[in-house]
Amino acid sequence: MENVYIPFSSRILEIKQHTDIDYTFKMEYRGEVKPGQFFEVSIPKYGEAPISVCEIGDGYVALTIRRVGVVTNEIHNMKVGDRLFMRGPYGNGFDIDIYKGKEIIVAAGGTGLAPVKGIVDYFASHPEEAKSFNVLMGFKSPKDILFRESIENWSKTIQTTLTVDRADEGYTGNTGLITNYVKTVEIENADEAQVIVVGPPIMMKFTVQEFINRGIKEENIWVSYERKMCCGVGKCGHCKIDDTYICLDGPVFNFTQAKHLVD
Amino acid sequence: MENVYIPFSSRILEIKQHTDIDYTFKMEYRGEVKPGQFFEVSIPKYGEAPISVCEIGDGYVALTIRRVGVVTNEIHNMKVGDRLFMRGPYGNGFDIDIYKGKEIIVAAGGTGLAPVKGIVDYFASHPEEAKSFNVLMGFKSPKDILFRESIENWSKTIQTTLTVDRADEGYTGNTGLITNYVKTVEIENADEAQVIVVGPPIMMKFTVQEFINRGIKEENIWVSYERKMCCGVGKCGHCKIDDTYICLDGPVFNFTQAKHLVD
Amino acid sequence: MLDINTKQLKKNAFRITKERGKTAVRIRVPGGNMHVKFFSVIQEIAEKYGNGTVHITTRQGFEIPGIDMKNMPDINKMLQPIIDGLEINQEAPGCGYPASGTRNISACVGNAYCPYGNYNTGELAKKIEKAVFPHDRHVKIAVTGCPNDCIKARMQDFGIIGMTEPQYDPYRCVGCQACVKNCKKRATGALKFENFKVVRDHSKCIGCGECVIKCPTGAWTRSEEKYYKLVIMGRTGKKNPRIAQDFIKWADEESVIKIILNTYEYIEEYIDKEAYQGKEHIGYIVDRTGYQEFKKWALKDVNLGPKAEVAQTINW
Amino acid sequence: MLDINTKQLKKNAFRITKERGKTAVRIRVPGGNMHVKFFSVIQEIAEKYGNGTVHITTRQGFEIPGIDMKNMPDINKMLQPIIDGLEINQEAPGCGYPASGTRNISACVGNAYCPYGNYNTGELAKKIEKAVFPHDRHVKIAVTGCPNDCIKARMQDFGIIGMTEPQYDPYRCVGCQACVKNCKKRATGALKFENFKVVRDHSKCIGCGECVIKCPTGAWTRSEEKYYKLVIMGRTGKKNPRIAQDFIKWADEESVIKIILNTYEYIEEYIDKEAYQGKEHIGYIVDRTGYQEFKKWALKDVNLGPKAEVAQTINW
Amino acid sequence: MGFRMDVERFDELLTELQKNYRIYAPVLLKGKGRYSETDTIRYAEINSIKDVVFDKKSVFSPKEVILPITQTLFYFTEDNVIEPKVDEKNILIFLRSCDIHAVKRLDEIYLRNRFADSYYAALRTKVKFVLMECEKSFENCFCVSMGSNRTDEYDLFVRLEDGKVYVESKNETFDGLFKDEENAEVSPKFVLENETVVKIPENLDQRVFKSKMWDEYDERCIACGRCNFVCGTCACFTMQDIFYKDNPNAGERRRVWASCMVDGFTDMAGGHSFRKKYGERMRFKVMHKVYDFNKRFGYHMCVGCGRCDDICPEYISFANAVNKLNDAMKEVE
Amino acid sequence: MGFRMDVERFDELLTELQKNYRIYAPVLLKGKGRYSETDTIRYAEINSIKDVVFDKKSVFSPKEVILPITQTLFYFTEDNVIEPKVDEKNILIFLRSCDIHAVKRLDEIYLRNRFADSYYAALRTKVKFVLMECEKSFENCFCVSMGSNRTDEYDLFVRLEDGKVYVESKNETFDGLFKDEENAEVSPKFVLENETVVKIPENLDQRVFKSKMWDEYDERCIACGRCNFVCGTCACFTMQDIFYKDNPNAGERRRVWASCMVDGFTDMAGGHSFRKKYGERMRFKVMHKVYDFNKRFGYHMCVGCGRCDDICPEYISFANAVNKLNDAMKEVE
Repeated sequence: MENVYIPFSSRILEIKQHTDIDYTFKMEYRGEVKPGQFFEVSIPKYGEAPISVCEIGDGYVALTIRRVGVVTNEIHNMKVGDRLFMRGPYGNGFDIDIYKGKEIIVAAGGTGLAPVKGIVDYFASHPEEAKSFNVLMGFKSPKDILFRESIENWSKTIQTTLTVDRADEGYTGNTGLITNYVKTVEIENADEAQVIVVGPPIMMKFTVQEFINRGIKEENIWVSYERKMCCGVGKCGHCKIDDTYICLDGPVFNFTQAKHLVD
Repeated sequence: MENVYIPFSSRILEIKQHTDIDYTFKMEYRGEVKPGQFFEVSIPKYGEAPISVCEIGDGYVALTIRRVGVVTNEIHNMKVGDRLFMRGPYGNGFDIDIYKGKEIIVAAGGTGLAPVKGIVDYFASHPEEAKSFNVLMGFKSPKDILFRESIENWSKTIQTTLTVDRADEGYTGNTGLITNYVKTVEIENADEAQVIVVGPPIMMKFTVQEFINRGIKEENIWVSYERKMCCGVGKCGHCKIDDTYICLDGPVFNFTQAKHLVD
Repeated sequence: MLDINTKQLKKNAFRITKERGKTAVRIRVPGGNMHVKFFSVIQEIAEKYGNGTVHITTRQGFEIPGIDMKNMPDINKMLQPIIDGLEINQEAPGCGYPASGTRNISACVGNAYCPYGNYNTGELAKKIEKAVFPHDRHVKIAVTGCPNDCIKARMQDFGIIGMTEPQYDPYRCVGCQACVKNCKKRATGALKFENFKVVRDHSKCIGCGECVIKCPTGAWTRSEEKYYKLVIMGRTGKKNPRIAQDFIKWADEESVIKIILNTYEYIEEYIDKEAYQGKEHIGYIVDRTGYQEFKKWALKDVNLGPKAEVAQTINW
Repeated sequence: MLDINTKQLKKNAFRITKERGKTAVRIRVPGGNMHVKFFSVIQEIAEKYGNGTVHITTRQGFEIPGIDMKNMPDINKMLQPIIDGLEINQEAPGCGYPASGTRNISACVGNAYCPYGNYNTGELAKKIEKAVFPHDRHVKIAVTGCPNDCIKARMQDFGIIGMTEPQYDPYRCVGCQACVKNCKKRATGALKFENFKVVRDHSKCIGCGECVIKCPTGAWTRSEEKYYKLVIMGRTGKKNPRIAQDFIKWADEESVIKIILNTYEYIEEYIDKEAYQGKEHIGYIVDRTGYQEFKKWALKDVNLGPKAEVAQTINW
Repeated sequence: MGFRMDVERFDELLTELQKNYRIYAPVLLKGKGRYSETDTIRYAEINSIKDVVFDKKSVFSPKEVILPITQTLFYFTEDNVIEPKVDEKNILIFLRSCDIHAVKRLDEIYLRNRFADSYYAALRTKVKFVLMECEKSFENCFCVSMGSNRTDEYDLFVRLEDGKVYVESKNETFDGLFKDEENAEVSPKFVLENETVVKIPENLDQRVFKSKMWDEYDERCIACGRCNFVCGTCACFTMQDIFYKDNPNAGERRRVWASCMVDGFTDMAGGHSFRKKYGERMRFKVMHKVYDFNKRFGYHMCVGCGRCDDICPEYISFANAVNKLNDAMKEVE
Repeated sequence: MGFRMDVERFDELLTELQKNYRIYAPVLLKGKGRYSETDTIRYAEINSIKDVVFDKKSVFSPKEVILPITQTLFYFTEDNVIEPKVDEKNILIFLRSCDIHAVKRLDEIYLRNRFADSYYAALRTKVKFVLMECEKSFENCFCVSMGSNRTDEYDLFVRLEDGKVYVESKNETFDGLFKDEENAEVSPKFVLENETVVKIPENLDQRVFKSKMWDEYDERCIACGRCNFVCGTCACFTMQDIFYKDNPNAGERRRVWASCMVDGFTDMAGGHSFRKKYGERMRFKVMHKVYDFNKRFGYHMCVGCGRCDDICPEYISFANAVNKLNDAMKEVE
C-alpha cells in the first residue's frame, strides 16, 4: 500500500520576495496540478505545512509562503538550490473550464491572491477566453502587496483593481475594503457571471454577500477555504467542517455548498 | 502622733574606703545607740536602706555601706560635708553587759563584721573586761578585707584570726572557711563562753554548728540577722519570720530563739 | 446517567470527590459555634446517605462524604434546620448552603469563654457572614480574639485580631512587674518599668490584653472600646505561601466590615476575567494591582477612628 | 470550695475559662475523621453538663463549654467510648484525654476523598498520634495531602505535606500541555514543553500531582512511593508569627515520624528549664539552639531515602 | 465451534498463541488512576487470562492498539527518510461488541475516505478480535440505542466463568489450536437493554447549531479532551516533527492523537482559529458523532460505549447532550 | 436605733453626709474585670445607695480605703521633706462583718506592734463603719470558722430591701441625721453557717514546715500575689523613692502594697533572698494567717472572707490548705 505521508524532495529554483514575510518559492515539479490545489511542504525535523500553488509552469510550481511559524520560518532561510520536501498536490483546485467564456470576477484578499493567481495568470495570458476578467485585490497596506510585477502585467490585458485598507506615505492608489470595490465592477449579465472569492474568512463572508447583492447567483460563486491540516488526505480531522473534509472535498467550493460549512 | 518615717539629716564627717565597694561613713549623730542597732539611711528620691552601726563615738556613728544597689550606689557618690537622711536607731543591738567577764568569741563573715565591730572595738579598748576575747574574721579574698586598720589595732589587745576563702598573690595569711578556725580557738570553759556569730546565712549556720560542736551552749550563742526591711518599725512585713519581726525583736538574737526562725 | 453541573454543585457546598458520582456535603458553621441539637441532623445524613463518618474541617465545618450525587436535593432539605439555626444567608429555603467561593468565616472561641479573647469572635463572624454571604469570590476571612491567633488569622486574606487598649491606673500599681515581665516574655516588650510604675509604648503594643490578665491589683483594665488589627493577604498553597501582614492597627469593627465589603468591589474591578472558573484568589489580585490600589479601594468611605494606623506600604 | 490543680486539669484536656469554676472539655479528633455515632456522646455531655453548645476548633476537635469543674470526672467517663473509638493513647480508662501540650494532629481529608490528596492523611495523623501521645511538650503537628495545604501545615512546628513524584510516559503524551500550563499557573512552573513532550524540572517540582490530575491521556501517573515534604517551625502568636520553611523534601513516612520523635528528645535536652509550666514552644527552642543543632538531633538514626533533600540552612 | 477448558489450559494456549500474536486486553493498573490510590483499566499485553478485567469497562478503548497514541511516521537522518519497521507479530485484542463496532468507524476513516493510511492498515490487517461479552450493561452504556450491542464480527469469543474458560472460535485459523479441547456450546450473550437510552432526532440537521443548548457547555466544559481520548471512534491526529536532543541531525516525524475539544485543534499558522467557545466544540463533537459522520458514511460514528460520560471530570453527559438535541430541534424549527 | 425610709430619702441623707464624709462602698465596674466583657466589684466613692453592690462579694476588700495601694509619704523638693496634706473629710465605709474584723487586724499592725503608723492612723481615726449584712454565705466564705461572722463594732447598719432602706444607728453622731425618719426595728442578721468549714489544728506549730503538703504549691502556685492583694488583713508594703520626670529636683517617697507571694519580697540589696519556692511562700502566708499572728497577737489574722479563694487564678484554695494542716501535723508528729 502506498504511504501517502512520504514526501518527495524538490529543489528550489527561484525565490522571490514580495514583502518582509511573503516569499514565493519556485519549486522543481513535474506532474499534474491545478490552480487552487495545495502541497504539504515540509522541512524534516521542523514540520509540514499546507501551501497553495500560486503559479504552475513547465517543470515547476511556485508556492507563496508567508513566514508565520516554525516551518515557514525555516523555509524562509532556504536558498536557491536547497531542497524542500513536498507531497501532493491535494485538493480539488479550480476547474478553469467552468469560467471560460464568462464574465469572470476574482476578488482576493491578502494571501488569498496566491491560490487564485494561477487562474488570473491563465486569463491574463488568454484574455480572449473570458467574456471579461476583473480582478479585485485587497491588502492591508501598500507594503503587504504581493505579486506587484504580475499585477502590473495583468493590468495590460485584464481589469485589475488594487486597494489597501490603510494607505501610507507615497501611496496614491485605491484605499478601503475590497467590498467597497465590488460595486464598481461592471457586470453585464449577473445571471451568468462567475465570481471567485478567496481571502480571510471575514473578507470572504462580506465580499460574497456584496456579490450576491449585485445579483450574482450563489451557484456562480466560488470560494477557497484555508483550514488547519495535518495530513491533506482526510485522516487527521482538523479541516473537517460538518461532513466535509476541506482537504478532500475542497479547498475550492461552490458557494451553494460552502454556505453550509459552519465550523 | 509622731511620724516615724520622717528622717533627720546628718552630715558626713568622714569617709573611709575599705574595698572597691565598701566604704565607711562617719555620720554626725548624737543620741543613744548600741552596737548591732541599725539606721534607715536614705537619699531622698533614691531610697532608703537599713545600715548597721559599725562604730559609735562621740557625736557620730559610723556606717559601713556596701555598694549593692541604687541607694548605696548614690551614697558612695557623696562627699564629706554632704548630708544623708537617717532615721533610727532601730533594733535591739548587742547588750555588752552580757559578755563582760566572759570568754568571748566573735565570728564575723564579710560585712557581718560591721554590726559587731562596736563590740570588738569595746573589748579591744577594754580587754580587761573580758576573760578572753577572740575575733575570727573571714572574707572571700584579701581584697575584700574590711577595717584593716582596726584589725591591726585589735590584734594588739585581743586575739584576732583573719582568713580568706581564696588567697591571691602576695597574701600570706590564713586561708579557708571561718568554720575551720573555730576549732583553733582556745576555750577554757565551754559552758560559760559567749559566742557572737554574724555573717551571711550559710556562714552563720555552719559556724554556729561548729561552736555547738565545741560544746558552747545554745543560750550563749548570739547572732545578728539581716533581712529586707522597708520600715524598721514592724509595719512593712518584709523582715518577719514566724511571729518575729527582725526589726523590732532583732536583729540580735540569742540562738535559742534564732534557731526557730525559719524563713 | 449523571449530568451534573459541577460548578453549581460546588457553589451549593458539595464537593467533587475522588469517587465518581459520590459527593461530600459541606456544613459551614460560621464562627464554629453551634447548638448540639444539630448534631442529630448531621448524624442522620451521614448514616442514611453517607458512609457514617464525618470530617471536621480546619475551617470549622463538617464534611459528610460518601453521598450519591443524586441525593443532593434530599440532603439540602435535611440541612434546612441547621441553615435556619445558624442563620446562614440562603438564596431559597431547602436549597442548601449557597456559597463556595468565600470560605467559612472561622473564629476561635474568643471571649465567649477564653480568658485571652478580646471580643466576641462568634458574633463578629456571624456579622461578617451576614454582610458577605453568599459570595463566590475566593476570599478567606478569620477572626481571632487575640494575637495568640489560634485561628491562624495570619494565613487568611483577612485576619481580624482582637485588641484592647490597656488602661493603666498607676495608683493601683504595686510595681510587681508581672505585666512588664510577661509582656517581654510573651508579647512584644511594650511595657517598661520607670519610677516604679509602668509605661506602655503604644507603638509596640499589640493590644493583647495580657497585662490586664496578669495584673494582680486591677491597675490594668480593658478599654471600653474594642479594637481590631486587620492583617491581610496571608495564604498557604503551592505558589508562594506567606504570612498576612498588618494592614490596620486599632481599627473599629464597623470599618473592618466595610473594608471587607469594599474589597469585594475591588475584586470585581480587578479580577482576571480569564481566571479559571472566576476563581482568582484575592491575594494574587493584590499582587497584580499593588498594595496602594488595593488600599484605595479598601478604604473607600471608611471612617477609621482616631487611633487607627494604616500601613503605608506592605511587603509580603 | 474548689481546689483544682489547673495544670492537671489542662493536661486532662479541660480548660480554664473566663467564668470561675466553669470549664470546657476538649475532644481531640486526630486527623479530624470520626464516626458520627460519637456525636450522641458529645450531644449528651453538652446538654446534660454544658450549655447545649459546642465549639468546633480549628485543630479539628470539639470544645463543650459551660461545664462545672466538679463534673469533670463524670465527663471523663462519658468520653470513654470516643477515646476508644478514636484509638486515643490513654493513661488509664475512664480518665479522659491525657494530653494538652502537644496539640491534636490535624489533617485535611487527604486522599480519603479529596482529588488532590497524595496520601491518606487520616491514617498518618493516627500513626503520629500513636507515636507521640500523650505528650506535654508544646508541639503542633499537622498533615496535609498536598501543597495546597488546606490544613495550614505552614503554621505548624511540623507540617507534613504530601508529595508524589510524577511518572511520565511520553508515549501517552499528546502534547496538549494541560499539565504545563496548569503547573505554571497554579504550581511552580516545573514543567517545560520540549520537542512536543514534557520535561519536568525535579528541583522545581513540589510533587503536588496536579499534572497527573490534569493529564487527559494518563501520560502522567503517580509514583508508587509516597513522598512527604516536612516543613518546620511555623507559628502564629504574639511574638513573631512566621511561616514554616522546608526542612526535607521527598522524605519517606517512617523518617518523618522518627524525626518528630527525635525532636521530643531534643526538646528535653534544650528546653528552658525555667519556662513557665515547662511550656516553651519548640520553635523558640530552635531559635535558641540554631537550626544546625536541631538538625543534628532531628536526623539522628534517620535513614532518609535516596531522593530526600535536607535544607542546608533555614532562615525563617 | 465452542470449547471449554481450565484457566491453566487456556493460558497454555495463550502462550502458544504468543508465538505469533501480541495479545492485548484491558488490565488493571494498580495506583495508576488519576487520583492517589486509585487504579485504572487500560489496554496492555497480557500473559494470562487472569490479567483480563472482564467485570469493568476499560477507561481507554482498544483503539490505541491499532492507532497508537504516539506513532513515528518516519525517521530523518540528515536527508534520508526512513519508515519504522513494522512488528512481525499479529495482534489479538480482547474487546467488546461496541469496541468492534468502533474499529469499523476507524476503518472507515483510515482505510477508506479516499486515501488509505498505510500505518493504520499495517496494524489493522494483523488484528483479530476476541469478543468479551457484557453480562450486563455498564454505567453510561447506550450501545443498544446505537445498535452496537451485538456483533458477529469476531474471531474468538472468550468467557471466563467459575474457573472455566469458554471459547467460541469463528476463525479457522484457530482450529488447530483448540482441536483437542472439550467441545461445548458457546456463544456470546449480548446486552439488550441499557439504563441509558439515547434518541437521535430524525429531523436532526445543521439548524440545531442555533440552539441555546450549546451555551450551557461554554461554562461547564473545560476543553480537556478526555471524551475524545477515551473514545473508540475518535480518529484525529496531529503531526509533530522533532530533532533528537542528542543529535540534531537526526529526528522524526510522528503523529499523536488530537482532540477537537482541546485548544489548538483548529489553529492555523497565521493565527486564525475556529470554535473558540467550548459549547461550539461540544456541538462539533456531538454532531460529528450522531449527524455528519452518518451523512458522509451512512451510519453513526458513536457506538454508545459511554466512556466519554464515564470520564468527564465535569460530569457532562454526552448521551444527555444527544437527547437534548430533540428539544433543541423543536426550539429551532 | 432603727429607721426606715425610701431609697430617695436615704440618698438625700447620703448627700447631707457627703458634706463631712467621703462614702465608700463596693460598686460594680462594668467591663473592668480581668477578662473581656467581665465586670468587677471594688470599693469606690458612691453618691447613691443604688451604687452599692449588696448581693455580691467585692473582689478587693475595703482595706484600700484606709491603706491606700499607693500612698505618698513625703514630697522631696531639693532638701525639704514635706508631708502630704490629709483630706479633711471623714470616711464612711460600707462593709461586712468579716471586713470589720479585718480592719481590727490592720489596726493591730499599724496602730500597735510597738510603733504607731501616723499615715494609717490619720485615715483610720476618720473612719466609721456602715455594716452590710450577708443574707447568705457567699462562695468560699468561712467567716463562721474564723469567728468573724458577727460584729457589733459598727456605726451604722444599712439594709436595702424591697425599695426601702433600713438603717440602724449605733453612733450618736448620726442621731441628728435620722431624727425625722420613721422608726423601725432594724438589726443585722449574721451568717451562722458557711459551706466552707475550716479547722485549724490545735497542735499547729512550726513542725508543719516539714510536711510534704507544701510541695504541691511549688507547682500550682504562680506567685502572682492576688491572694494578698484582695485580702483584708494583708498589711505589707514596700517603699519607693522617685524623681519626677518633669523635674528631677523634686520627687517623693511612697509606699505601695507588697505581697509575700511575689518575687522580690525578701530580696536584700546584696542579692540574697529567702523562700524562693512558691510552696515556701504559701506556707509562710498560711502560717501567718492561722498561726504566728495568733502567737504574737493572740487571735488569728485570717477572717475567712474567702477572697483569696475567689481570686486565685490557679484555683488554689487557702481554706483547703488550712484544712490540710490537720493531716500535715499528723504527718510530721
